[in-house]
Amino acid sequence: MTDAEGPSLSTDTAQRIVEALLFATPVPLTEAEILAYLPEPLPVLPLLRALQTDYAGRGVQIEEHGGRWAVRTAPDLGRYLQRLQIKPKTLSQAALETLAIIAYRQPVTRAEIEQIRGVTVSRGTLDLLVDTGWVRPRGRKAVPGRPVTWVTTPAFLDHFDLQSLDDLPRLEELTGAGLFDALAAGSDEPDEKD
Amino acid sequence: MTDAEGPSLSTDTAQRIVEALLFATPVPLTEAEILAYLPEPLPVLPLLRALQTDYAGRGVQIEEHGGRWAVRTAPDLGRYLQRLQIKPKTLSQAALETLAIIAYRQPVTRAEIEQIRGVTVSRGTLDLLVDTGWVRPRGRKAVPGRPVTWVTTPAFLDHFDLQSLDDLPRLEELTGAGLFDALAAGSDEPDEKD
Amino acid sequence: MSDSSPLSEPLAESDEDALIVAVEGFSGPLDLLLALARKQKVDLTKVSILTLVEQYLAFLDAALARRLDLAADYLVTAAWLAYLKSRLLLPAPSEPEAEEALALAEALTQRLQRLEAIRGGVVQLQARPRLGVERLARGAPEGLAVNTVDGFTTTLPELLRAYGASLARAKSTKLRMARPEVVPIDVARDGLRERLQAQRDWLALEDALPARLRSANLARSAKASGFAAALELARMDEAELRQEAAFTPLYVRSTGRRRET
Repeated sequence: MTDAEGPSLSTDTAQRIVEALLFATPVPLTEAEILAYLPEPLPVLPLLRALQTDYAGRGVQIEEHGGRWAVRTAPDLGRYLQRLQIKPKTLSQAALETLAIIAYRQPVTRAEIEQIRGVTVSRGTLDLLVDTGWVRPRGRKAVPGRPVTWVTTPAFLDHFDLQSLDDLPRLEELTGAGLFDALAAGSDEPDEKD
Repeated sequence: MTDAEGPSLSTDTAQRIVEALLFATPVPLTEAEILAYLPEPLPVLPLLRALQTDYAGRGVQIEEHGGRWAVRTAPDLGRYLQRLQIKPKTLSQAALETLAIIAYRQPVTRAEIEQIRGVTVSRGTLDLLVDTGWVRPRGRKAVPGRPVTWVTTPAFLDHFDLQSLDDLPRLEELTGAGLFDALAAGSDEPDEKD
Repeated sequence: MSDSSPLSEPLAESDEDALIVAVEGFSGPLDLLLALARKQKVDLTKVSILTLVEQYLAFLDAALARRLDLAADYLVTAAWLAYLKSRLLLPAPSEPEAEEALALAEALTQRLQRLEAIRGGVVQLQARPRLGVERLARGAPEGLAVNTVDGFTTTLPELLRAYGASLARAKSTKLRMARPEVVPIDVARDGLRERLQAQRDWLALEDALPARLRSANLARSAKASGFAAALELARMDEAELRQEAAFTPLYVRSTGRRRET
């Protein structure tokens, strides 16, 4: 190029140029294309091979595909180049209540949940609970219409650090804990329950 | 991450991950950002410093600009890579002077820039500099009118290969006379434009 | 002007602001003054302000003669410089005024130095190994992905509280609204008859009902039913009603007659 450099390009400089070139190129380059960047003709392949050896085992490597050369991150590191970001989300009151009813009354149909909550349970609420991985449908109830019944999953127990469903505090245990202030004493389990 | 890997990440693997991250990222990364990609917390700075040493004298190098890290081709190779160069958007003298004033005097208000240049700074000039990503508004000055002040960004440091603002080329004319301090007080140009 | 006039070597600048009328490529009076000062080929601190002022004024005269459209800035500066020149030339009437003139000249020199310094900074910055020119970034970065996943969180107490809330609501839905107590008209009529028989004189309607019908929660209903009952008894000629004026108490008295219903 324009430079009034000594008559001969050192192999070291040539190698550095090729390294920088492979790094900066937006598309993989052929040997001929690489040669065109060198200020004087030099065998390109040995330079590429030497670089390839240099980078072996590093976080990036020199790759050749169909006669074109490029720098690429090492394939085994691919999983580290994506960061998992957990966006904490809280459940709505409706979802929490539905989850609680499923936990205590399982297996339970949607109609039964609605009867307890006194309001309609939207399809979306159940879908959301399925998304959390804490709730799943299981079988159908042998009543007219054969409605789907809902149960909790092992992930539910896991999240709440419960060994089994029996570990869920019973209502009698809760009334004293201030959690059930709204509940008058006695008759906590109303109606249905087949 | 979810990986069932051994209890501890080897330094070698950590180094490879950091290397791959720096090659794969389209924008310079802070240490905290790099840390977020590591499967377990490790001191990042020593890894970066080690990489920097590894790459010293090669065709690409590890650079730090304003606390952000990136891989860049070695500056002396620029002349060989001309065909890959991005034609820089040529800034007008007005824009360059404004940029220099912001760089040397930050945080600086538009009125202060105008005082130094002796002409109105058009809205367009600042917009253009913001477009380059080198300049951004930061807060307001506690003077009447509460004008916005302008500062340079890490991208500015990266563009001009400065590690920090302390690396700005020294201006002999400025160092001796305490010129800027002296004139900041002497409100010779009270003309506030819009 | 001489052939070394700054007019012959315009400084390239095109400020985007349309309000600034570029004078032969100068971005403003200070820019022009700096170019003129450089003509003196001395250190800016040693620039002859008088010479500079002369040159500036001569430049403007030439520009005006050529009918260049001068921005107001140039003329304002010209006026200021003419004033400065007069202060520098004429013997100052007092010491402070002489000092003021020198201070003004000094300030001008410093402004020129400052602009020159910044321009030096521009040159030095441009000489740095710039990104995208001397230093290149990765041409095809793989990119880093951020995979956002929704992680739902809740706690056992929250779950239990929700259960409690839903059960509590289930209970409350079974509440029955109590039917409001009223005094039926026939009860009021019988009560009224009873009182009027016992007491043959005028009675305020409020007092004419039996005490048991005058309890607080029945008062409104008793008043309404009592009034209706009194009207009914009057219609049947069993009682007569009297009122002094509108909104005053209503009095009721038995006529002594009794009609069997």
